[in-house]
Amino acid sequence: MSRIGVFVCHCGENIGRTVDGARVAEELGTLPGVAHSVDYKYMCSDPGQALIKQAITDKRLTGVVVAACSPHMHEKTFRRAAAGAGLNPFLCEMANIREHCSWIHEDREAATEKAIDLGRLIVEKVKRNVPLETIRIPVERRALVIGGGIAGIQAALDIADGGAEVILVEKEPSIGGHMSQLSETFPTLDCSQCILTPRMVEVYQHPRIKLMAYSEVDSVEGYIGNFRVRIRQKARSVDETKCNGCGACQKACIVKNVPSEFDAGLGKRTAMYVPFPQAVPNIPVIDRDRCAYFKGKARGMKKDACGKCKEACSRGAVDFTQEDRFVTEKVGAIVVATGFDLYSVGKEQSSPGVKGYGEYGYGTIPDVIDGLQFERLASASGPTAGKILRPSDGKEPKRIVFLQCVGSRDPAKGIDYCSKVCCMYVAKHTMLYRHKVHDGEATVFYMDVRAAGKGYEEFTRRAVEEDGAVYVRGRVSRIWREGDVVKVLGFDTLNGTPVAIDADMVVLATAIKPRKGIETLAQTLSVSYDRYGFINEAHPKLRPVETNTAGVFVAGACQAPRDIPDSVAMASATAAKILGLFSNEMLEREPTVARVDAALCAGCFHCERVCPYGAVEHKEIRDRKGRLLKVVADVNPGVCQGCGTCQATCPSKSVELMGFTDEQIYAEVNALAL
Amino acid sequence: MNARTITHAQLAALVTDLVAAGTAVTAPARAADGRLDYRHVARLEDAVLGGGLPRLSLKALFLPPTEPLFSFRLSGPDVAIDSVPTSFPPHVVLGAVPCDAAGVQALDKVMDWDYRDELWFGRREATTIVSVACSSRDEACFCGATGGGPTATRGADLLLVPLEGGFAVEVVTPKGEAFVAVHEERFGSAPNEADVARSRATLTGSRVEPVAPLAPVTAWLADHFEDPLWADVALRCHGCGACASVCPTCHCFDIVDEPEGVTHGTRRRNWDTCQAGRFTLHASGHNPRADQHVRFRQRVMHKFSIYPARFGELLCTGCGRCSRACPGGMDLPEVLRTIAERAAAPAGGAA
Amino acid sequence: MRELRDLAAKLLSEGTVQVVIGWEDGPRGVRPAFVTDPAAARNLVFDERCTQNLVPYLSPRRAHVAKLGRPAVVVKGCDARAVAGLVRETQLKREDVVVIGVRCGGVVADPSSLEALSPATVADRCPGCTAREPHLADHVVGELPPPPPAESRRDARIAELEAMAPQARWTFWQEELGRCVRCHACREACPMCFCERCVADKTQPQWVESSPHPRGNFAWHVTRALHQAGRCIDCGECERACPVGIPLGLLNRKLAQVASEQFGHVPTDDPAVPSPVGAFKKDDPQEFIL
Amino acid sequence: MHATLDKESPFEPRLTAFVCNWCTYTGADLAGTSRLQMDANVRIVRLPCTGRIDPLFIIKAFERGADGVIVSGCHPADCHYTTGNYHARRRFAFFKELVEFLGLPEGRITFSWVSASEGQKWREIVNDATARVRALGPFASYPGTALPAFPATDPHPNSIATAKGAAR
Repeated sequence: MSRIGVFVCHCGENIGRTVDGARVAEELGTLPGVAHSVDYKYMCSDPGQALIKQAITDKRLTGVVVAACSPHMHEKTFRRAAAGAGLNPFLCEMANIREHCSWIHEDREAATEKAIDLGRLIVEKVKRNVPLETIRIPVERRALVIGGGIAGIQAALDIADGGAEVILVEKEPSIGGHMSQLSETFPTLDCSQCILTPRMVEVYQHPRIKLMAYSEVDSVEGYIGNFRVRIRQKARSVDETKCNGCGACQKACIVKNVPSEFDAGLGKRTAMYVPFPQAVPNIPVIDRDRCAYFKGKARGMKKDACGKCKEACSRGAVDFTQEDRFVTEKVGAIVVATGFDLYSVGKEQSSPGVKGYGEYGYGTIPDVIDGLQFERLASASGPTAGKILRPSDGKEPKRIVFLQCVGSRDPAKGIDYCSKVCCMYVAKHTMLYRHKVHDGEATVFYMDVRAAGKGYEEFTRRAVEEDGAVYVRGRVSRIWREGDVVKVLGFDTLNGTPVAIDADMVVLATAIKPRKGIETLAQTLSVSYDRYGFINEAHPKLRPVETNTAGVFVAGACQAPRDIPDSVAMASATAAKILGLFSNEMLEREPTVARVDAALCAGCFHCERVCPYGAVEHKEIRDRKGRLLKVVADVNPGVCQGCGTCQATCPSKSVELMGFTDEQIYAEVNALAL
Repeated sequence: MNARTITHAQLAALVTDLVAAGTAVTAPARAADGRLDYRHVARLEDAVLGGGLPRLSLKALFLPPTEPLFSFRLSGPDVAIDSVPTSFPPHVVLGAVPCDAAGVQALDKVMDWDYRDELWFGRREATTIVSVACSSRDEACFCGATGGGPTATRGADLLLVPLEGGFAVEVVTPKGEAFVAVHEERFGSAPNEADVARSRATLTGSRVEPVAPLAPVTAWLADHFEDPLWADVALRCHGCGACASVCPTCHCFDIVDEPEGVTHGTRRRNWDTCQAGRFTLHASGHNPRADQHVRFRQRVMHKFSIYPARFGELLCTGCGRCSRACPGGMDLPEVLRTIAERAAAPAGGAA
Repeated sequence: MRELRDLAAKLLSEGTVQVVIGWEDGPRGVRPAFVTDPAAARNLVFDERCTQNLVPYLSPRRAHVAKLGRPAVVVKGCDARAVAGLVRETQLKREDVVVIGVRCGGVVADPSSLEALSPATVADRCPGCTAREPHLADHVVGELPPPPPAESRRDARIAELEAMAPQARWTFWQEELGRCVRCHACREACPMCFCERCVADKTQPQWVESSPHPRGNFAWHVTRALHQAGRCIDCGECERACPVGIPLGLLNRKLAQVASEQFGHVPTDDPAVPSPVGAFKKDDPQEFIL
Repeated sequence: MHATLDKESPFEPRLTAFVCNWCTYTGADLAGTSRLQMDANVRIVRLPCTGRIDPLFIIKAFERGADGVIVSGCHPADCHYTTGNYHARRRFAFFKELVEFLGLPEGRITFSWVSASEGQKWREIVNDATARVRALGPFASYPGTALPAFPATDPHPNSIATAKGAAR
């Protein structure tokens, strides 16, 4: 027979005002298996906890029910107290008679009756509780960082500097991400590449960082501390061990008209290419879709259509036969830092529910460009060597109109959120423009100027006050071309007047979206994401860099629009979290996990299909002679997070979620019978 | 005892009398889906006499599929028990099929064996069974082989044999005689013996049973517990127990406690069947009847060997419900025929 | 018929299989047959009386059948869905059984019936059948007979019940379910009920009371139907096995309508098509959720 | 609205609520913290996730005297366990259609999504569900619940719902 102790808390007046604690204690004391039942003013106080500990010892209690506030408030407190008296902490549970009772009812009789019911329900549950042991799992002290932009670079460096090994996976041929494309950065106007390149080199040279560029995560198995990651190394067609980055192959390449991704389509590159001069690793890659050799092969030509790069390479590094390779790495933690894509202004959209702005002429009017393209125009390493020249005729634009919130904050276009960085970079663009074209006029259409950040407000003021940018509050309804003029028709909502501007060039500050394909990666990692595809943090305030899957962390713009300082801060935060995780040899986990009764399991594997974490494995049951009797489900306690969906799905109830077993829930429901 | 007659009109009046006096009358009657069940009737028109076998046998009236044995209540360290009554108000079954009535009588033996089942006998004593001679048969019927027949009286207190305009009433037991005495005004004088004989002959006819009398089967079973036959005959058995549910003599039950909250609950007994795998499942996980053919053997053995050995009569009335109910197409007469052939074969020639 | 018999004899004499599970004439209509001797293959039949689904005999829990050796099973299109179900739910390896498909023009509801196939005698599942020729089969035999009648009595009955007031419907089902004696024949005859221990037999705790009172019967029939939701292959064996004639097919069919209308799932004999159990779409209907 | 305001109605229904720990339980906590007054007829059973909620729980709640049931958890895409609520949604779609086909009137069971920030919504769910069930009356009195299959054989007629005090 159980010997349950019931402890009813008055929480001062909080519970006591509407619930008769003495009566609750008295009624619950009459239940079979209750050995002790008392009420007290403040159970969570030291004397209150002492009361519980004393009773556990004196009355040899086999379970404790504290009828008080929400378990979210004090379950840990009381479980610790129970453990302090030698009782397994999982034999202690709380009945919520404050938030769910005294605070929401005024009728003392009804509230007291309800408190008795809630107490009885938990008493009946605790009678069926069993001692549980905290789960301990070993930790592989290596981290995987997915994405080699500034967030991924920072996370990799901080983790590696902390003493752990890091594998940095980047899908492009070089790390650097969007930051490497920027000209100057707000609010200090220091050169982006000047501050980024040393970090990239540091990654390359770090003894504890293994850089895998031009690679993608293929699959992930396992769980916190014990992930097995399969990585696809895409074929570069260049042997990395032989190449010395001399660049002869690029010069020899006959395909020279490929729009450069790095230059946001404003410049050209070859088919055999290094994305940009400072690329890390500085090893070229053949764009097989563009390469004459591979296109010839694809058309079934027997003779090689080209081979100039191979001929040009003095080290014999060019290898047309290279194929994608797969490597599997064991890691204990994963950082997702896949960054962002820009919203595409035109009508074509990759995301369902998001619409474009056909009326802005992007894609049809060559002098309507997006912010990233302007960065390339302003960049000393860009296609115009840092001169602001418009794409259509290479003339210097004397009047540029900047449009903020293109896509962002526009529910009609399917994106409700603020992209956060645009107000700042538009201010920066107007300044860069005026610094390079002294007589240029910069007009900015804006909804609000959001410049919350250290030195940000001052920065935007400078754009107006020192660099003469004209800010017009309002939206632009239409952009069209007349001759070599780009006509902009907008509305000034402060003056209440229409505004028509003859511009030479228009720059659109387009919304930031998560990377295309992020959903697939998120599913591979079992992390959740919002309706736009941004990775969800475990808690928006208190766990901003963790995800709902233990051991998977998030940094930078794949979680929400982020500027560089935010991304770097998040990256360092993930590093701190991971180094904290790696400081333990073993991990401790709540034992609220599912267990399969192999004798009863029929092996239909519905549980496997519903498990959000891939925690269900197949286990062979053999007789003493080794003959296979059946294959049953088996839950990996390291992976299981304890949702219990398996148990509700299991037709025969052959899997039990510890702490919420069928017996416990049945007892709770049964306790409500009159 | 005396033979009497009763006209349809008088029988209808009798039913009305009984119902008016508060005596429940149960008779084969159409359920909503058109099939026959033993149901309460308020009027004779609702009853279907001699129209064939109801879905479940008469056993269900005396050993219901579920019944409470007692309810219990915890109060501190004490347990209070509320027993169920074991005496029942008077009840008349009108139109019992002879093979069903025979089943009830066969079960009296086991119900009064190692202890007397008060609930069974409470209902038995309160109930008067009026059988009606059977006029429907199909290829699953084999009552003749079990000692019964369309006009058999075993288990009945009264037997009605159809005559023009009514029935001949054969008084079988003192209880039946007392029943007639109480309702004397509804019964007519003795029937014309020739008419009765003609009616009986029509019902029995030139009936050929699908199985010969079963004594050789009983003899063979006694020393063929282990026989290859069992594995062969039960292949198509699903182990579903539909046979036992409809059987007039299968009487195994399970006892369960059903809680109704923290401190109280009810103990009930529910039908169970040896055809279910878990019937003999031990707590250890061992199951002495792990295979379906062993479970099927148990059913045949119990009916045709074990029960006869202990009580001197078969635990089968040849109603054929099991064959009709079986989703796997198992046929008990066929199995018995096969055994009879083995029994008749020269020694050593069979197995 | 000859094609079927010759094939069965060939499979047996070549040693491809040790038993062919098919149908034969029995004392009361056709019944399942377990043919181990090539010579006995001549007893096999297939016609409109072959209502029974033979796939339950392939369940891993049928030890006495498994002892006979590697099986071949004769299936109609509807039965083939049960083979797919067992494969899908890892109860059977496809390569462990030879599947002989028969082309089917509908079967009668009662295999012991002597009446010919007609709109009055046809099994509930047959009208409008789209699975008259099995795909999941190693061999398909016979000519394709004309299709069965296209009017579904069952769908009409469901519509009729749904048009009733809830209380009247409740009363109807109380009468029907009230007859249940909890023999669980519906479960044992079902090809997709293959649990080691049914939840209805679980006693710690006893979710489903074993007593055949209205309360226990309600819990059982809700549970049975729900466990078949999206999994039921619509062979009708549960209803046919029921000794007290409960129209279980209506419950299965109702949930099949839900699976089809809300989740786009229809029973199929393709084991690669997942069941709606264990799957979801983010935009599954949820009008019923406040 | 408060239970005792309904003095003219003698029937006060009992409702059992099965809720997930992360959203609805926390939302109910928030209702408490915000002192949102509501009907006192609901008893909450806390589960980790709606994915853990089995239709068997609901059936058992009715068997044990509940007149109504509430099932509530995280909104789609907000599940603490990513997808538990999606599986629950399908499960309850089947369950709801089935029990209504069996004649259970709409309104005895309430399904809802209540997030941790929706204390106000939780109050509405509780009060509305209570009002619906109050209007439907006691489940134990639902017609047909006590239809015996075998007349006069069972001195303790059973019903799907527990007749109050029947077993005492």
